Amino acid sequence: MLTILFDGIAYGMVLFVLACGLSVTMGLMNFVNLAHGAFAMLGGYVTVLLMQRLGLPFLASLPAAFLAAALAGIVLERLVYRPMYAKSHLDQVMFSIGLVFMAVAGTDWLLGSSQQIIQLPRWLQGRFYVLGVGIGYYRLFVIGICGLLAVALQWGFAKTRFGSRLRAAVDDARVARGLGIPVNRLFALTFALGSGLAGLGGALGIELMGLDPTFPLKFMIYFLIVVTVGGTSTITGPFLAAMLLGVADVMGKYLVPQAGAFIIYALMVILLLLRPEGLFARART
Amino acid sequence: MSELLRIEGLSAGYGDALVLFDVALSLDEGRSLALLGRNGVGKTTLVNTIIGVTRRRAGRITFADADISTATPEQRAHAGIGWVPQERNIFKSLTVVENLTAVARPGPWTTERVFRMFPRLAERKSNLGNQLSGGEQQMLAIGRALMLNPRLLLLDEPTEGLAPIIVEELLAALKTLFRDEGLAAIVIEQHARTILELTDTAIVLERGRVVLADDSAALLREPARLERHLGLSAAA
Amino acid sequence: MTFRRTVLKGFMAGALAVTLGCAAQAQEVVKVGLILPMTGPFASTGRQIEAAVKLFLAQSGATHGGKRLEVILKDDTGNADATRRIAQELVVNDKVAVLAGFGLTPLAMATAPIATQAKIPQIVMAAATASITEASPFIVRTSFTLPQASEPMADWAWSNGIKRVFTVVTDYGPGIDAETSFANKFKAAGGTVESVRVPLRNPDFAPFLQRVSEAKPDALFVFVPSGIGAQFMKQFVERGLDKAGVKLIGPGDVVDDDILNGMGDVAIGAITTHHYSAKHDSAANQAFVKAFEAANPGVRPNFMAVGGYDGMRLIAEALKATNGDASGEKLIAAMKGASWESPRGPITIDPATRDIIQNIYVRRTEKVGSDLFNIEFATIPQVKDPVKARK
Amino acid sequence: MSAVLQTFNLVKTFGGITATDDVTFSLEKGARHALIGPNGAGKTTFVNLLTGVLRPTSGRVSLVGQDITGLSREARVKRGVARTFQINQLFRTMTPLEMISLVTAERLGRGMRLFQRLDADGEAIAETADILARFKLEDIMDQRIATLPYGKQRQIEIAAAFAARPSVLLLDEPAAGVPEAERRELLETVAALPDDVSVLLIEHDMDIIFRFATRITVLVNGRVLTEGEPAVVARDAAVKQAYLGEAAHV
Amino acid sequence: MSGTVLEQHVRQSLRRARRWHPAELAFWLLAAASFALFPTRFLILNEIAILALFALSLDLILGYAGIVSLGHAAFLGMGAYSAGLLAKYVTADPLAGLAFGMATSALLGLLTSPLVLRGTDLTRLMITLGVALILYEVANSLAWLTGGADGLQGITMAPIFGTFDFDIFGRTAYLYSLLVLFILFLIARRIVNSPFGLSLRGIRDNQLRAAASGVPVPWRLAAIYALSAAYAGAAGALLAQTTQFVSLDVFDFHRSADLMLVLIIGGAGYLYGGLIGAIAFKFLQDAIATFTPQYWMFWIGLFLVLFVLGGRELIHGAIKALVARFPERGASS
Repeated sequence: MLTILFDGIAYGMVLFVLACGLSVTMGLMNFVNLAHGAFAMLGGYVTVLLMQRLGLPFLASLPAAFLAAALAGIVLERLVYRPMYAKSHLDQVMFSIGLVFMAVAGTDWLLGSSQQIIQLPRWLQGRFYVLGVGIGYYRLFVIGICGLLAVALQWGFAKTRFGSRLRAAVDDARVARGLGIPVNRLFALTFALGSGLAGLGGALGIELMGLDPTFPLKFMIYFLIVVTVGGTSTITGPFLAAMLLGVADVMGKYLVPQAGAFIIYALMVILLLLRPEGLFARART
Repeated sequence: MSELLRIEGLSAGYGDALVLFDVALSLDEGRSLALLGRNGVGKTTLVNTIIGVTRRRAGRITFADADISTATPEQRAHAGIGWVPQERNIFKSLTVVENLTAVARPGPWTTERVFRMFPRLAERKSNLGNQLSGGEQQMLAIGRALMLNPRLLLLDEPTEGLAPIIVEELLAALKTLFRDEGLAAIVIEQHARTILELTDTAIVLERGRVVLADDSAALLREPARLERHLGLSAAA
Repeated sequence: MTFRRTVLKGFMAGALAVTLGCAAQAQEVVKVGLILPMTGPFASTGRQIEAAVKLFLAQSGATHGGKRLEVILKDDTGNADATRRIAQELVVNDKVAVLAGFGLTPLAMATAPIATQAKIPQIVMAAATASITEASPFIVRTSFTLPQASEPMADWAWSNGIKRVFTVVTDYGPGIDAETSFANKFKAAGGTVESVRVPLRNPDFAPFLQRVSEAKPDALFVFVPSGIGAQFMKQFVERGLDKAGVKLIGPGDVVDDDILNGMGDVAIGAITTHHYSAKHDSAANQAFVKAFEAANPGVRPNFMAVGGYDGMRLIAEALKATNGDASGEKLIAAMKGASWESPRGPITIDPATRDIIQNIYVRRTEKVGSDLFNIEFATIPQVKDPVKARK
Repeated sequence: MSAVLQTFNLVKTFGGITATDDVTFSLEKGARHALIGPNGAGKTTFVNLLTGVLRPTSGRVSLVGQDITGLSREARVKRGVARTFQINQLFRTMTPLEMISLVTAERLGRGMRLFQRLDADGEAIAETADILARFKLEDIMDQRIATLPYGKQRQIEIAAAFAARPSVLLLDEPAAGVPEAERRELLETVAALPDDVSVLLIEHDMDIIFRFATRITVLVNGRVLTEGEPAVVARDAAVKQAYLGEAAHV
Repeated sequence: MSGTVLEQHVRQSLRRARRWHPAELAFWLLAAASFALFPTRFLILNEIAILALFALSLDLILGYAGIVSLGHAAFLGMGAYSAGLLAKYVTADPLAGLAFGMATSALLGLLTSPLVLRGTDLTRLMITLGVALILYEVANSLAWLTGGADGLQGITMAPIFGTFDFDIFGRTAYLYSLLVLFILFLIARRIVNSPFGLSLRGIRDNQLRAAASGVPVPWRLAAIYALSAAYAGAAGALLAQTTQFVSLDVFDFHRSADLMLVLIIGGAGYLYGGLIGAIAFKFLQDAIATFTPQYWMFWIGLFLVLFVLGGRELIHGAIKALVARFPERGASS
């Protein structure tokens, strides 16, 4: 039972790293970017290619996954996302679904449609037992990395000047601009950071969620659930939402396997009905 | 004294609605201007247009010899305009200190100096913006604008809705800023007489137009002129 | 590899376009509508079969029984409505004489009424639910059925000292087939079985494997569609089930040749019963594997490929037998009882059920050199689909 | 004269802030009553309480003697309380004709008729035509509202409220944002409202107040500071102080 | 203008708004002609007709009432399974199935309408999506009834009116779908031009003003949501009956997403958007899939991106230009 809880936490942690970038960009620019998962996929494939083709160790490929996705984020933000900010949510949804389609088909064309597999270093394989609770090394590693990231993000968001400027911009972009905070530049940086984190999440998630060209479509709904349930104005909201989702999903399948994915969708609908602004959102201004 | 701000032929509004018509004014370095008028005549719109968050339809705004008519709000802020918006708009998820540091630009104004000016704020350093009282929020909004080390301060109804004792404290602070620091400022105020005592000049807006412009002292001497534009008598 | 493959694909697409272009004038052409999932989660199935079909035509030439076989490839994305519509279009517009492909059970089932109505043979090259061939008298199967592959496993398990088995199968037709056929047979032999079904769209096996881990069975019987086997294997090992002494058994889908090599050492030791291994020891198979890998560098043929290869051969042989008469009834009649030495071993189309009769092999996954293979160590000869055989 | 719309000890608090503080108010039949007050005096809250957007914390609202405190917005409109908004709230993709037709159809209870043809409803057409003529919208009735000049839009705002045939009409700064050139026409429209409609005017513009209002209520900090005829209120020392801010005592 | 003259003008103006534009007549004539013109394409034409009906249903809530939905497949699926199950277990009569599918979907729409009346567009998108996904899972787990992941097999339809049998060429199927589409379109056209339809447009334009004009906003939205659901249910029923097969796919996310694309391509809020979008989308998809069966998704994606970035004006401009070609009939009609 505790083992399952542990598994759920690891799953939720990866979901958080994957989705947190989306939540901040959504809160900051009110921009719905369904193509977020494409950056995650990019990170995943960078890892796979580096490990398979260049023989790089797993650990070394993780930063590369982050950098590649972040770079792609910067470039795409500059080139194609900018004109979309002023458009309606519906247009943004259409536009980013288009990008997802292109990413899915493009990846398939370049790298084939099969599931990608990586070989973890030996020290990350297997598991050990503490008081009868089985703990997988890799899941522990994931929890460690994502936990550190979550703490670092929370610290960066709460304690640095960048973070306070970002929060100011999310609170009230109009006044923030009037007081000299360069909202657009902040956004570009955040977008890059969020994309990079998605890339890292994609790399870490290969083992837990698999990786194939349909990844951005398969997990789009999960990301959206994390963001809408967690709200878009904090780091803790999406974090708790991701944990809730991860644990509920894994526990649900364990306890009532026949109900399958039903549980998380029902949970989402109920939560959104109770708290339309997100579970942990502050009151609107 | 050199001219700091010059506005010519300015028309502006929000969306389709046009609020300001052909407004012109000029302000020299170190001088303060009271912006008077009844509710809804366009005072806030004028201030918001100077900082650049409305829809400008026509006219020119020159600040420190540069045309900023089409500049973004960020650029105007960096050029040296400090804005205290009408609703104060404290960043509610930032602490008092963060509200100050988030916008800070180099110059003589620092958090310490703001806290010296408003000791109440110093006591609430680590409170979040939305945990402050109205008066504290107003002090923070002013302090926040000062952290940009501006050459021109825009104050939109700094005393609105505040208790008399707080109003006095604020007015004292403004007096220091205007008189001792020599900071140029435009102040919107409903209570005309109070503010005229602090400012050098004043203009009165009516239905989006400047209908009166004179020295503050001159207006104070002739209350009838004021009352005609601000009081409850028919203007025409 | 991928770039070369892509170029090849481009070439094929071009060739396809040309053949389509001259289809109108060719009286002597017999068209085969090949409907496969070329995109989506089951795309690998489509790719394998497509490659094998092309290989067969390249090897044996396009002309059989005086007619030139021409293949029209369509992607149904694994969506049954699309399969059905495409099949109907192929029949009505392109006047195909044979429908072939069908990556998944629902896709084959959805098309069955078309085959019946149009009286056109429907060659099922992949889908493996037992009941498919009963959906239309025009369906012939060259892949396998899951009961066919699963029941022998029950025998093997019981006679090798396994008493308690936990089954984990994907929750759709083939999975349920595998589960029930194995469980019934194994219980009949005296064993005990616990079961859990995994949804078709499922990102994480952890919770299901955890249940297995707590049940501590002698063996875990698994069926997942080809493609996600790797993930399953890794999590099986990660959860320490191998070390806990749980044997991994099942039909061969989970150690699909296509992805086996990528799984790494986690797959070693799995015992599976299946009809084909790329390491099947026969001259026919060695030639097949060699030619396949030459045409598709870096891709190892799997049981899907062999289904496609034999399916195409079945069409060619039937056409030869009818002397080029492509009418559906004639072709079906010719296919019934057809028999030859396939890369997988001797096969026969059961004249009664139109399903395939073939050897089932018990294999162990082992490392040969640096590569992983399923090494056959026992053979159950000439297995009929047990579900239909019992009727 | 008799009261049409009345409030009794109306209180509305938001958290710790009292936005409407014990307001007892009465709008007489056929009145032209102005409601004024400095920013933040609670005028908007008061209007929202009258129209049913907000529910009072305590106190009552009544319309011709009947309690309407618990009624929804739509129900109050049906009973005869209509309003305009300070910022235009128009059906911008429609034509004036369509917008007025909509309000008329709702008033006549046609709203759930799924198969009724708009051009086959003589009663609705007559009423729509009447409103269009009254507000001088005939010439522009087929143009998209979004493309019309702001003054015209303001006029449609009033026409749409009037089309609900209210007994009480709340006008929230009817001339706000209207350019000088279009102002005259708009004010004529307000002047031409029939006498049997009681008008509550929320205004800052003294021109308009002195031109139309026969009575003024001054709201300060959510309370009624004073009420009376315009000339009297204008001379009131407390009002002067509220507006000009002489000394800081109350 | 005297009162009665103005009344005449008002009447004429209102009539003009609902009168048939020559381009509309041309559209439907062309649709009827397609039956003779493309005798080999009935299958895809049938799919287009069904998709068009489905898109029409979304247009009713999105284009006319401003409710966004990313889960409209819920109603398509409800209609499809209802019609399919009725045919399998009760009666094979197509019209009974159509009516039953519409009724169950409308009921589902009515029951779920409270869920979409609150919140922002984003929460609405997620909630509708969630409802559709839940129904997917429900249909999956009720395998004894629905066939689960294998789909509902063994549906056979009786001939329509006992005479017109569903043939393999899809002739009857297309005619049936086209007729149902046309009749439901006529009804929709009538409804959007009624006082009810006008009040919906009012709600879409400005809820505040609508409420201030006496429109009971929540009730109206519930009514149109149920109506839209019934239309989607009809599309589902047609799908089930003409393909004689229902799979879980009818509830799938991509159905709702494609639908949104269709409507956006064609333009929402004038009833024809969904129809034109369906035609464009299907032919585009079919054409791309023919020349590149594996990577059609890329081109659809590229098309979408370009469309949103600036192609929309081009396409909608072209439609407008095409419509403008038709001479406007005199005001006398």
